Amino acid sequence: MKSKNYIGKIKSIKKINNDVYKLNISSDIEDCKCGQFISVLCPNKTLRRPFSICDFNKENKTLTILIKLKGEGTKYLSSLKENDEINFLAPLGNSFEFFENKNALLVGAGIGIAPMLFLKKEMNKKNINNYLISGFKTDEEIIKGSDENIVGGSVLDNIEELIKNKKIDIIYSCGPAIVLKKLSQLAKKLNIPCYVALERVMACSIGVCRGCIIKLIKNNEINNFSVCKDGPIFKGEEILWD
Amino acid sequence: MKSKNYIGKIKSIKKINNDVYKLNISSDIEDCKCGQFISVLCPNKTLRRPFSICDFNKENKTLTILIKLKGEGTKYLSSLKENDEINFLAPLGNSFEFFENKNALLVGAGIGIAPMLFLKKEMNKKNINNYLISGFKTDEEIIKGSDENIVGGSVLDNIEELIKNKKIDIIYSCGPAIVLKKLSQLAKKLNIPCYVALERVMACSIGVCRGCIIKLIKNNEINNFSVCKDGPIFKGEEILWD
Amino acid sequence: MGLEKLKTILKNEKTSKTLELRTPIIGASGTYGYNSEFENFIDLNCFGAISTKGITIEKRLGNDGDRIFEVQNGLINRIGLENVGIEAFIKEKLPVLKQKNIDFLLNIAGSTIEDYEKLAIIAQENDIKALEVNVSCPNVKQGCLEFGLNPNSLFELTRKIRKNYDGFLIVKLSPNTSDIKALATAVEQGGADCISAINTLRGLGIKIDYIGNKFLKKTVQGGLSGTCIKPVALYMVNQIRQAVKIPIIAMGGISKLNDLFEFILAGADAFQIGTANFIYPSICSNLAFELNEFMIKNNFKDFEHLKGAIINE
Amino acid sequence: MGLEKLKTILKNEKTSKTLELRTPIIGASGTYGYNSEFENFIDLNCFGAISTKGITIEKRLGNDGDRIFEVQNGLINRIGLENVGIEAFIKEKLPVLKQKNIDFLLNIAGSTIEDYEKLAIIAQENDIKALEVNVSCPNVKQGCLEFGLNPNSLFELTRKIRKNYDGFLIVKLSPNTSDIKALATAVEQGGADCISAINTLRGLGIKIDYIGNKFLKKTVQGGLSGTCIKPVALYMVNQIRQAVKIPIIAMGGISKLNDLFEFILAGADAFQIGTANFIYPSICSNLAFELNEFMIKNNFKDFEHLKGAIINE
Ligand SMILES: Cc1cc2nc3c(=O)[nH]c(=O)nc-3n(C[C@H](O)[C@H](O)[C@H](O)COP(=O)(O)OP(=O)(O)OC[C@H]3O[C@@H](n4cnc5c(N)ncnc54)[C@H](O)[C@@H]3O)c2cc1C
Ligand SMILES: Cc1cc2nc3c(=O)[nH]c(=O)nc-3n(C[C@H](O)[C@H](O)[C@H](O)COP(=O)(O)OP(=O)(O)OC[C@H]3O[C@@H](n4cnc5c(N)ncnc54)[C@H](O)[C@@H]3O)c2cc1C
Ligand SMILES: Cc1cc2nc3c(=O)[nH]c(=O)nc-3n(C[C@H](O)[C@H](O)[C@H](O)COP(=O)(O)O)c2cc1C
Ligand SMILES: Cc1cc2nc3c(=O)[nH]c(=O)nc-3n(C[C@H](O)[C@H](O)[C@H](O)COP(=O)(O)O)c2cc1C
Ligand code: FES
Ligand code: FES
Repeated sequence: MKSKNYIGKIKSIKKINNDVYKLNISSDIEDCKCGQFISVLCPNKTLRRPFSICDFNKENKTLTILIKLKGEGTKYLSSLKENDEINFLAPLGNSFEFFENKNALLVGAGIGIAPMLFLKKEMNKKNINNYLISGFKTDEEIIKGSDENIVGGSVLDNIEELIKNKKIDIIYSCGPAIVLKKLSQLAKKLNIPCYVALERVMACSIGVCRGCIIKLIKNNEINNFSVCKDGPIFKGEEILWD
Repeated sequence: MKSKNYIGKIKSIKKINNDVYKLNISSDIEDCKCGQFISVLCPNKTLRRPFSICDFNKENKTLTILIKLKGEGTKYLSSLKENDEINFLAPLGNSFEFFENKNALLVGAGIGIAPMLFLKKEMNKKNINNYLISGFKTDEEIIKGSDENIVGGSVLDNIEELIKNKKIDIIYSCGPAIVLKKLSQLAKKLNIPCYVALERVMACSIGVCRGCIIKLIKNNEINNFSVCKDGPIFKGEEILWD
Repeated sequence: MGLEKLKTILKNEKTSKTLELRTPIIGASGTYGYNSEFENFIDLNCFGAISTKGITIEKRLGNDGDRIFEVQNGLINRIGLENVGIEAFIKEKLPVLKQKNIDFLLNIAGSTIEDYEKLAIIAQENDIKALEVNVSCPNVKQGCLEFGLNPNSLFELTRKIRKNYDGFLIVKLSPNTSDIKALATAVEQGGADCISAINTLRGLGIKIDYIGNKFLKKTVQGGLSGTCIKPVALYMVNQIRQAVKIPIIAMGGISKLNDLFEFILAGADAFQIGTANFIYPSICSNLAFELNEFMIKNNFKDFEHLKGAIINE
Repeated sequence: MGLEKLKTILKNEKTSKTLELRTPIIGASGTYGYNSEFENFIDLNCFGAISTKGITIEKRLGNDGDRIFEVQNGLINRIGLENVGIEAFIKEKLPVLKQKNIDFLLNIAGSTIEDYEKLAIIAQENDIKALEVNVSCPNVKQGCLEFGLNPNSLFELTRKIRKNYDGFLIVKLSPNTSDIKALATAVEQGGADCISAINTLRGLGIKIDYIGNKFLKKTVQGGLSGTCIKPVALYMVNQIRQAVKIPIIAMGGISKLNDLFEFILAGADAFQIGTANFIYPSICSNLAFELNEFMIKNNFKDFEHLKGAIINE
């Protein structure tokens, strides 16, 4: 799918917990993949704002995104009403790879659950064994849809045990950088692949401005990759973490 | 009355013709005079926007202004709803002088009618003979309240005759600079006083920035005066017209 | 609520000359008038000082034609240093400042070095505590900015003013330069006690509309101020901080509490508020109150540990 | 709808060197990639050219850390000239440009005069029609801006590039100067065919939040672009127009049709669009269409009568 500029319509907007909104957006978009994101125009800000695709309904061409309130951009988006127009670029970025015969652990920390929900759904469709564990600070922040919610502590707390118990042989994750880093290191130790979805402040979101760079080591060579176009999904082991 | 910063409330907002809105604003303001103006905050613009006071009700401390759509500032103000807050400085500027025994001609060209309506009302209260003539481009633009409306042509068309017929011995006017200039020249020729309400792009609206300067000749000396503080009302004969 | 926590002492460590301010919030030159014009809107006791409208030897009527042009988040002005002249200032404005106990910086501008010297002498004679030398006004044809953009002339000018004036000497710098560090250094070496920055950026405002088969245009070339220049102001203040030791009074687009913190990080010791006064005439006192409240609530004695924390480049 | 009316010929009257553009709308360097990255969003046939990301001799990875900082109506970037290097450009990017028939300006940057000379020679060898010499990038530690802020070095640099390159030579100027006229004159005298302006303004972005008893800060020092710099860009373009005869490609905050008219009044012959591409990726073709429509509707052959109409100061 080529990425394009769509003018969609808010089909529904719902506050799903104290600072997260769920938006269903209908548009002409034909298809998109798990792990991809969209970049939304906020008229009160200079830059567009990127959001992971949390679900996609091909029949009625409806995208779902989850928006957690951060600053003025997300505030504006949360104030949208049914039938309002929404201008976005989509689909953007690469996507998750699927492996049919693996047991997948999906880890969503906080709002990082958004792409994991989409991933879980697709894996279920493809009959791939998966287990989604999510982490939230408080009960009020829980976003539903996981197999297990960690509240308080960290998603990483008992994860090594979980990996052993569930015979996990691949990990997918999205969340704060520190979580992704630790998870990648653990995966390396356990010698299983780990895919992580990164975030960066973005300007163009289509790979031209070089504003959202991440350094990867491949074949012992360090090189720049753009989170918006080469990513947002990367192999944890290849990332040169700060 | 000292000028202050008020947070008022829109008591009512009404579209009174195709591009003019009438706003009634209640606030703590105690008093204001004929010819004075207010300066309204428009959150979408850097500068406040000045509007003549078109009426003032002392009992319920309600100001009236007429807003003609021009650009983004007036567009914003026209979108206000009942009970919305409105932030303004008031009362600003000098005011009209009254002369009890004169026959006053009031001339409002276009939206320049706003302060004239207030002036007429006060003159009526004081039993000062007055005649308000207004000019509008089309029937749709008429703002009611005048003794006579000129539609099409110019308010100046038959004005010399009118002055003679009505035994006018003082003129008050507000409108485009060119109208005020011609009227001032006519008044000088006829040797009657003429007060005009000027407009200038304003920054501070309280006399400090020197952004809204007009040059006056007094006692053969040319000097700067601020339209916002020394004005907006000036004697036509003293103005150094461009 | 007392504002004791806000007391600010600007100090030239080398000469130990100081300027004491009730609060670090100063009304910027050209936006605050001469004395008490703002008293309806603010509590005169709660802000640091006024910087007067730029005063010249002779009275000036300023520029003809449009003087103000609005842009997104900013303003272009070409007032052209309209002012009453130093004589009228001393006779009519100074007594009001004294009577109302308003601290102020006398902002001065000249077209020749001699102008500045004369103004300095008059300031000295009248026991004026602080002088803010405007060498950065883009709106006059002669002088002023000419001195402000060349380190050598600026050094000379500062030295000559310094010779004639014993009070607290502030030089106000222009951002319209490729090397603000050199200018700041010249000012420090010339003997100034403090730098204020920035004056307006050079800008051109054009409004063009196609109406009835004609292009109607309106243009104002002058100085750009307001929120839109804040990133440039932060950059300049930070550069100055890296070049000199004397205190900095920072300005350029300040309109909220967080802006103060940003400028402190960049290296500011006090602040001036210009364009924002036009929008919120109470802003100078409001910011003082907000800062005070923040300090009390979060137990801050001062912000020394934050000052100029950014000195990476 | 044909866009014939938009055909634009930039001409150096002295040497008669020309650059023909389908339309006067050019995607600005650093915001448009190397070749066809924008083809999903625009009609490649309807805009004038791409200015490539700034190319250096060696491949560069650019700056570490945050590279983008959003401000009101603008953007600070410190990409640091990340690019594939001239060799990879010629091998991998140039063929795509040729194959897709995309007109382009090769934007080059160097840390030494020799770098620029080498790049010019390579451009000459590869028959590249137009070169845009970036002497105005504020985001690299060495070179580049150093050449761009001194009229003498700029003259020398231009002359040396000119010697090695026969195509249409454009030099891109920085606004971070007190005298853009001197820079423009140096470039013209050095033999350039055209000036493009402006590159980004120096700016510092600071975000500071007080959270849980701590100040958390984020800072990005770099180049400021977007709507907020438009008044500065208009001023600079207008100054350049008053100093030189060669054509000007104007940029700085352009995002709508009226901006084009404003820049024409200031003196522009063609336009580049930078930051606005990030917000409206189709903007380059949209502006071309809008301009075309305006010309047809109002019967304009060109805008010669408007060009540089503002030359008051
Ligand atoms: C690929 C990707 C997918 C994302 N998916 C989601 C999601 O599904 N749900 C969700 O709630 N959030 C998601 N985010 C984060 C979201 O984009 C930011 O929270 C949002 O941009 C904040 O905007 P704001 O104006 O409300 O906050 P601001 O006040 O502007 O900023 C708050 C913080 O958000 C980040 N941010 C600001 N601008 C950008 C930008 N242009 N690009 C990236 N980050 C920025 C900064 O780190 C900043 O500190 C995603 C980000 C990326 C890069
Ligand atoms: C003392 C005074 C009294 C006024 N009384 C009225 C009134 O009663 N009713 C009414 O409809 N209009 C009145 N005006 C005019 C009104 O202020 C402008 O129409 C309004 O500011 C336009 O704002 P805008 O954003 O809609 O238009 P913009 O697109 O900003 O500008 C349209 C035109 O309005 C003028 N203008 C813009 N900003 C200002 C400013 N800060 N100060 C003055 N003029 C400006 C300019 O000439 C400009 O060309 C008065 C102006 C003054 C100075
Ligand atoms: C209308 C106006 C008049 C000004 N006059 C002067 C002046 O006389 N002397 C001076 O040093 N600065 C003058 N300035 C510059 C301001 O003091 C200040 O340096 C600049 O506006 C940046 O601050 P701001 O963004 O808070 O406005 C003037 C600014 C404005 C907007
Ligand atoms: C992210 C980014 C990268 C840039 N990279 C370059 C560059 O490599 N070479 C160059 O000459 N200009 C570069 N520029 C400057 C732009 O080409 C342009 O001069 C500037 O952004 C002003 O135009 P605008 O306001 O339309 O963005 C860059 C600008 C941005 C925002
Ligand atoms: S945001 Fe521009 S390259 Fe990723
Ligand atoms: S608007 Fe500032 S003096 Fe009138």
